[in-house]
Amino acid sequence: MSTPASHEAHVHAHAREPLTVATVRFAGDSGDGMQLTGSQFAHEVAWAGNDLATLPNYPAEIRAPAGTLYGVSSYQIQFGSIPVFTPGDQLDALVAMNPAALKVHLPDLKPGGILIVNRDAFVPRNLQKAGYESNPLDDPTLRERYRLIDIEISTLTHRAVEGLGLSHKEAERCKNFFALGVVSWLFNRPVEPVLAWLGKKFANRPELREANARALKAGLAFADTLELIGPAYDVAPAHLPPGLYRRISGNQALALGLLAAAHRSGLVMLYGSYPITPASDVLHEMARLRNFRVRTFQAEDEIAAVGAAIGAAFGGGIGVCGTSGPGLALKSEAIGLAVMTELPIVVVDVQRGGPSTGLPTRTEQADLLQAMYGRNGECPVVVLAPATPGDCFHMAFEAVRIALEHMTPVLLLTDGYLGNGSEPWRIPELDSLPEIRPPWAEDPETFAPYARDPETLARRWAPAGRPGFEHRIGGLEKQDGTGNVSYDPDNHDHMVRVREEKVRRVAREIPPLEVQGADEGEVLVVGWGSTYGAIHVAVSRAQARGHAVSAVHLRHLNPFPPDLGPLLGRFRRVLVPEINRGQLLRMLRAEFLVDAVGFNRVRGLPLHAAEIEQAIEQLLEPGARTGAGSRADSGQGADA
Amino acid sequence: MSTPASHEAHVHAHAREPLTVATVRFAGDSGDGMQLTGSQFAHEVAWAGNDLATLPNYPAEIRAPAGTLYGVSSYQIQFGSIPVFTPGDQLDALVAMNPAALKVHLPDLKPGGILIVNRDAFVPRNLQKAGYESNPLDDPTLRERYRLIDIEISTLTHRAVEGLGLSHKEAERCKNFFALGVVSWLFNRPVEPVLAWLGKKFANRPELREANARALKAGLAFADTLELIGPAYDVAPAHLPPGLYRRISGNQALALGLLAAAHRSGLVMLYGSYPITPASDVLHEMARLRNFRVRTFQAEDEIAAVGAAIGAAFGGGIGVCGTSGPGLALKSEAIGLAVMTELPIVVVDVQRGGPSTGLPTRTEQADLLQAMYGRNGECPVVVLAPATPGDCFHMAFEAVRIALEHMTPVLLLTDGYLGNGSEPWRIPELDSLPEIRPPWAEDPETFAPYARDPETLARRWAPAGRPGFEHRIGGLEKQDGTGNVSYDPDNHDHMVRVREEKVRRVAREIPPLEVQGADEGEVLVVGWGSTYGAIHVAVSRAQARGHAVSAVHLRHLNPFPPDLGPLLGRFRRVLVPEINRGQLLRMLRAEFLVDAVGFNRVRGLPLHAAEIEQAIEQLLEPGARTGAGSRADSGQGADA
Amino acid sequence: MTSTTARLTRKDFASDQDVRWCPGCGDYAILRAVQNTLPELGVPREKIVFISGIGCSSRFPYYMNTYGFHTIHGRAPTIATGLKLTDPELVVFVITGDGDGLSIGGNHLLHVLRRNVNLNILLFNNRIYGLTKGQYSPTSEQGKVTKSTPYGSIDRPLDPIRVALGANATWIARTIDRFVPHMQQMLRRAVAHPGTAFLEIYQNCNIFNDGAFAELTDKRTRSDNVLEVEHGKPLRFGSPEAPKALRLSCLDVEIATCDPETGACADPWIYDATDPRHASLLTALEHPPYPVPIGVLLERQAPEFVASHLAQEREVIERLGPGDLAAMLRGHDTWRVE
Amino acid sequence: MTSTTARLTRKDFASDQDVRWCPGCGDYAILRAVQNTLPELGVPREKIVFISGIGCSSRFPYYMNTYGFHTIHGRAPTIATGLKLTDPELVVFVITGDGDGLSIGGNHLLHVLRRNVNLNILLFNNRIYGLTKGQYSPTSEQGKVTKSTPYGSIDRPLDPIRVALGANATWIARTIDRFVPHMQQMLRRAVAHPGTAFLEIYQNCNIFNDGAFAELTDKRTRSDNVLEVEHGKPLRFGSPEAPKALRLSCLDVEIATCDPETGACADPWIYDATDPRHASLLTALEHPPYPVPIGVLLERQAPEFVASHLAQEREVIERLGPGDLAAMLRGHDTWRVE
Ligand SMILES: Cc1ncc(C[n+]2csc(CCOP(=O)(O)OP(=O)(O)O)c2C)c(N)n1
Ligand SMILES: Cc1ncc(C[n+]2csc(CCOP(=O)(O)OP(=O)(O)O)c2C)c(N)n1
Ligand code: SF4
Ligand code: SF4
Ligand SMILES: [Mg+2]
Ligand SMILES: [Mg+2]
Repeated sequence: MSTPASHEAHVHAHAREPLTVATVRFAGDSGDGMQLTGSQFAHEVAWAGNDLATLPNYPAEIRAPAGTLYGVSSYQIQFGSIPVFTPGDQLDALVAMNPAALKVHLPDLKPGGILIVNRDAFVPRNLQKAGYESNPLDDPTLRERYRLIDIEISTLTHRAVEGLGLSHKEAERCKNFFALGVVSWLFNRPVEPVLAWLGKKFANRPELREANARALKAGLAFADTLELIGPAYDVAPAHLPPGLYRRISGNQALALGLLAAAHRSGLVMLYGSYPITPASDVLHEMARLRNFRVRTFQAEDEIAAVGAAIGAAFGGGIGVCGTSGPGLALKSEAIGLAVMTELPIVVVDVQRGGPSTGLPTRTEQADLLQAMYGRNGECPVVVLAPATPGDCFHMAFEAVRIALEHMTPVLLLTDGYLGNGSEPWRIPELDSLPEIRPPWAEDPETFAPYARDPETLARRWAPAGRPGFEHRIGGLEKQDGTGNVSYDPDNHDHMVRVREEKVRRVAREIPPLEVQGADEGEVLVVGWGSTYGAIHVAVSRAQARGHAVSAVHLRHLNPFPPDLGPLLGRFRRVLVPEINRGQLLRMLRAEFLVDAVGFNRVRGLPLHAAEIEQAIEQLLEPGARTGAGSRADSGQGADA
Repeated sequence: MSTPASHEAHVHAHAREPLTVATVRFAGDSGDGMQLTGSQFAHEVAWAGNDLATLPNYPAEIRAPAGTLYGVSSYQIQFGSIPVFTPGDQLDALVAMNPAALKVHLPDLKPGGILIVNRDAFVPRNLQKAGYESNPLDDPTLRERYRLIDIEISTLTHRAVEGLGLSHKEAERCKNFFALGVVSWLFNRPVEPVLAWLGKKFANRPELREANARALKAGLAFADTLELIGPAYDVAPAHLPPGLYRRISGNQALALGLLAAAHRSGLVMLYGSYPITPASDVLHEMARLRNFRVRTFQAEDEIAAVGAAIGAAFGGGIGVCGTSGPGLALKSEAIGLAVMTELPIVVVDVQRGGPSTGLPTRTEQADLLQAMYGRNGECPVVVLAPATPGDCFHMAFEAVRIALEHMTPVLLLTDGYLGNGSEPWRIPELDSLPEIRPPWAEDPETFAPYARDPETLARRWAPAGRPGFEHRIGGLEKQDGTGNVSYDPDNHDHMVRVREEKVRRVAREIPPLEVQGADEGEVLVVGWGSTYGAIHVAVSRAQARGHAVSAVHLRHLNPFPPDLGPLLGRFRRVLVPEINRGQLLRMLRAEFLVDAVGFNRVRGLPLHAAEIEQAIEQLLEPGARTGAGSRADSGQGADA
Repeated sequence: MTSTTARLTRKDFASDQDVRWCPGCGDYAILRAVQNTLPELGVPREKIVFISGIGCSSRFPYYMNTYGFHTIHGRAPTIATGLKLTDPELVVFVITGDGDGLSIGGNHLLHVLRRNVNLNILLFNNRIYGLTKGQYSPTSEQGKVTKSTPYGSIDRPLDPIRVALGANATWIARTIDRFVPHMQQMLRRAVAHPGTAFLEIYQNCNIFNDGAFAELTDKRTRSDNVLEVEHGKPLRFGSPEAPKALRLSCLDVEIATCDPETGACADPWIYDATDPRHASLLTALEHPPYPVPIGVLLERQAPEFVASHLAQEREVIERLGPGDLAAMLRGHDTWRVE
Repeated sequence: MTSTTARLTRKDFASDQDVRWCPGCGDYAILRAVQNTLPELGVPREKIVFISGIGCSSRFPYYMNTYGFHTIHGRAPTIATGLKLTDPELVVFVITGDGDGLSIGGNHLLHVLRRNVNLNILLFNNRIYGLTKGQYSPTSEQGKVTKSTPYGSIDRPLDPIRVALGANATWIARTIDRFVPHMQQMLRRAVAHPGTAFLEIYQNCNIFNDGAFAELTDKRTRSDNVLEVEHGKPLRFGSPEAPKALRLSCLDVEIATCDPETGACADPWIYDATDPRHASLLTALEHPPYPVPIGVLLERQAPEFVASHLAQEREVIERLGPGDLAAMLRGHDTWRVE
């Protein structure tokens, strides 16, 4: 459905105020279909040519009991005619399908923001479950503070679908499309893609297609015809670089990046995984790729999954395994085996809230040091991290490339926000993908399992099955060159250094850092992973205020880009915002002895641009704290 | 056998030169009994009142084929009339029971050192296996460079045991006692404890007792009567602090420390373990303690072992599990559970050479960062490390105390050298052991699972089984206080900080650092773990040369002692010698932004005092390298 | 606050936490059955512990007002073993799922069964990964289309009961979420067994694998599909109108029809739950055409692990005397420095 | 350098590494048997892979001049599975021990067996941990005194064969290190089996558990203690002077004496290796008084995992056409920005 962004917008009589960006959140019960509604709205705004970023947020329960606070599920989207880097901090509009959703999410709505509620759900039982003593809709302050659009959504939905022979439950399930209709009207987003989707989705259930379409249109009509609404908005298409676009989530992009690398290298790819939130979707995506000869293996546990990946690499395939933090912990020992045997595997960690089971459906960046050091012995691996959902494609490709060309395990750190979040993605040309050239063993006469490429130090790869290269490898220390088991003390010291240097040499291929702003100044903000958007926005704003602030975002965490050290030296202060307690911070301080400070919030949520902006401001103040360094903001923590 | 150190020394007519310290190594085939011989000699020197340190070194094979280079097993001991801190760098005397042992160990013998060989073993087959083209004993340079004592040990042993009805094999097995006799005579060490040991050991095989005793005495007599030997030595007793002493290995001391803590706290101790070199001996020691009600559980794997320890802690016992690096990797996820549930367990890691299976029988210090960071999420634990074999007792006790009083997992890092090495140990008075006071939950009315002690932030402990305190815990994030599952973002941030702060507050109980030397100066050498002795000697020597060098040895690695930062600031340079690639170094640099440099050799062996001394000298030179910091000595590494 | 056992009721065992399973989930019935059964045991609340792994099923402990521990995926048996070794008096339940217990946790299950630790293991088998939203599990039937197997799974499934037999288990039973009284009876007998009691519970996941056991629970089909096993009794099933029984002819098992009038069957298989050969033959039968057996399939005596440990402890103390710490610290060879 | 299969001999399969087991270890005989058998298979050397875990036994790959991988403790089946999925043509052996395969690696063994991946698993059972110097293992007999059980072990042992039966294995056999021709026969048949072949090999550890199988291998006692099973043949054992046979009377097995003159036995048990009930009954018998069965105890056909995977791959390609990467990248909904 390749449609020009200059599509015919839904035409309304209503006067519309232009907006450059808007942030909308849909919130309701887990059973209310908020994830679907949000993603359909994202679909609309993408189709309308806006840039966008999304943030799904759902409880760990599969179907939490209706009406409870912990059962609230939400989906947030920021979209605009300008580049959009985050799903937004504060909300311009909130849809609250029940009292619990109102209770949980109202604090995030801007003063004067639009608040759409389903009045039908504000019945005593639900109010009580949400902990309301009285009906908040009857509280006049609500109307004073916000632009309340108070609709009997259930009633109107039932009315709209009457006569289609739906059960009460089925009819009730359409109410999210009514809400979507209202929001689509408010922001003048086209509903055509939703109607098309309904057509495909319910090809075999025409009554459901029709019902949902009717609910959607009823919502549109309700908003359009009734005059209670006040101003409506329009958001012009964004000026994205030209090309063909789609909307993509990080987990999807990751799967496609792996697939592209398999295609480019012409090797069999084996994806071994044990399901775990929020990484399971990568497995689901990969499992669909049977006709690409991608092989998936749902293993009995994470150890078996990485084992299978290692086996694949021994057999000349691309061994990949994906998991989240607890699974990475379990894989530690086996990753060490891949380091010792210098086999190319890629381990994906879609990070979630920890420690332990933690907050399984939330996002976090607290596995970086685990990725770096969570193995016995000196056990270096390459560590990469994409910055946005779409970047997951490129970094997944890069991870496979580095693993194969350098004969090393690569750890790829994404997180729940990147994995589930989505953005418009310019579809890459296949030809633009770099080649992948593993260091194949070529001559059986001179072959030795640990003979190395002098440039990369990668050992030569001779997969099982190739005549003339029969050899044995294993987890015991190896004699360099021959690969025989060696207990020689000096050889061990040498090999420890070789493994380190081999990883370090990957730095030779890291492209120059792209600095947002001048490459010297007062404050450099250094980030990695999913904080990219928030940092970008915060720095842009600070720059707009005239501050000498720049940002750099690391996609290579080990080794560091070679130009990072010099860059750090050209700024008076360095700020490292992370969704952890200062892990990249610790690495930078140890490596470059730079008195960087952290901005750390570990709330299971993306950082807000505003709070980073504030941290930058603080650092710019004369006499800003120094020295306390890695523990800059930790003192007040333990208020127990 | 409580014997005064002023025992009656074996009296010989021979003139003896006094020595303050000597280093001797016994080396031979795995089957030659070198570990036994060495430890019997250690027994002698301990009995003679010397201070001592030992270094066993054996191949990973159980019984490597006779005569091979990789099958050589050795046992080194340094002993003296002055305090002894290491097993010694270069050897004063080497016993080489076969050509392979000579080949492997000769490079470590001092010029002019004593070299005792069993000529009978220098037959063509053995020479060939050791890679000798001709018999090295016939090479005159050997006699020129060393004081060669070339004995037909096998022949003389067979002669000595004639008539006892031993098989050829049995008779041959006695030859190590002949060698022990020669060495005992040379250094004038008393053989009485060996004779006593033989009496006990072979209580039921009097012919073997007699044979070994005869071989020992034959060695003594041979050395005493034949004039070929040159000077003999004597080593006066050391001036150790008064008290009752025994010789102890680190693994034994560790087991006793755990036992003492169980005794002191009055709680059940459960030691769960899966065998792994070099930690298995701790399990073996603990398994003997059934009559102390210590319970051991040989688990199906390391995860089950730590699981059992966690279960014990939930039931109000002391949960301990012991392993080595690969096992610690496997326990990562479960340790995270103990962090989240704030249960007191102790995890012992007797570190060995890594990564992966690595060098299983060798020593290393490369699990420090794994101990610190090898878990998903922000997952702080207390990390301790003993400095000497005897110190394993105290730090094991301390580990249990901290775990119980602070309700936190404690990781105790020893290593293969500490575990297998031994030293004289002053037996502590039971009354001198501190009390252990867990934060028991006391009042069911006010009890909440995550209610905390305001001082330590430890939560109250209410083990399963106690009436009135029924509660549920688990790996999901907890609401502070109630302990209920909580997905609240701010609570999560708060709890992450509380867990961090709880561990940090352990620092309040760390005694002031003991600095070896002045507490300011040119160079501070910072060490941890088994490098204590080598650093101590190196620093003493540098001090003796008049350099302003001091040393401090960390037994608490997380949190750091509170006075460490200020101390670091009072020295111009900081040197961190480690048997890894700079792990403590990285922690110090990140925490204190100090431009420390590392001295790193990862050879599977203890560091030598001499090389540390040299590193100190280099740092004292004007214009010594700076800045390169954590990578100070790594550049030349990758010579591939 | 000390709980006395006499007056406890179902409610005393319900915690103050909202139950967070999907409406309609089979887990609710199991929770109810457990809460109903516990008061009958006469065990004080504080002596009861629920230990679970991870999965929908593993949230169980939160809802019990006893001691409870929601641990990590697959490891509950190890934690339960450590707990029992520390405090043998506790009555410990292990709650696990088909993924938790048989996929990631299969090895711990194997070893706890062979050791025969006195635990009550309840494996909620819904033949799917519920909590991770619907991937196939080791008990899912071949060909199953799930999120991770869009073209159908190719793995051959495990039968938990046969795994337990292979592990040399001492007590093995099966029940179904809908059969509450049967479940309660199984629970009582599990607790009574002095060793590891392994109870598989077929549990409907109405979200991701709805109807997996519908044939067994549906009123119309149930009697033909479910066989309730009792030790020493004939293996009968079928409706009152068409009663049936299994007949064992040496190694072969046939389905025999019985007399609908009198209910009499010629020579039915009299089940011997103490004989592993019976369990082995019965559970090897394929359904359909054979019915699915529920009830106690195996029950035999063997030394219990913790009891053996304690007996050894007592023995060693008797033989060597209670440990003397000072002597232990001294060891065998000491010397005094003045 | 390309190896041709025709001329290969035992020596071609010996690597240049010194063998590092203790002199007298049973592992030597197994190595020899494998090296003797491989040339007969007609498989080129480069297509053969040995994958092991950790243990004395697991050093095996170093001595084979094929591809080899000495992995980590207990995980060899996972690596072998990944390898086979990547290159299904390889003939893959998994070498494991009673600790490696049944203690830390028990779960992977369970799952590889149920999946029926075409691997040849050789489990060297010496009933002890050799490499870590003598602790008891999951197959050690109860009461065993070892370094970690100075007062005797209290664990009930596992029988590897029964574990494999519980895991729904398709090919199960046992042999003994000393019985080299028998072992070679088992190896050949293992390789021939198109699925997971599980071969337990009793192996003497002369250092830490010497004589564990002495009764079975000692010339004087062997015939009374070992029963060589063959499909379709009567289960006979005993010396020529006192021949015996097993007799199956429904579920019960008796030891029947046969006629020493004619060798004739009345109504011996004719073993059916394709019938799991036979394997189950036979392996449940306790030794002594019953003999220890060796040979192929179970052999049945079932879909092989990798073959099923490839078949599904072909099917999907047929149905959907080969994957089109550009189309896949585009997905369903795109828009163009000019
Ligand atoms: C180490 C680890 N790996 C994976 C997961 C993700 N996970 C949670 S529950 C589960 C499986 C649940 O299936 P089952 O045990 O059958 O329980 P159910 O939800 O069906 O009751 C998985 C894979 C996890 N929590 N931890
Ligand atoms: C993760 C891990 N845990 C423990 C060990 C130590 N370990 C090596 S081999 C072994 C057991 C060996 O027993 P088995 O498998 O029976 O082999 P055998 O030596 O008897 O042939 C153990 C516990 C290890 N190498 N890795
Ligand atoms: S997903 Fe299935 S098993 Fe889990 S709570 Fe819902 S219905 Fe129950
Ligand atoms: S320890 Fe035992 S199993 Fe290991 S090599 Fe020696 S004899 Fe063989
Ligand atoms: Mg399940
Ligand atoms: Mg073994």
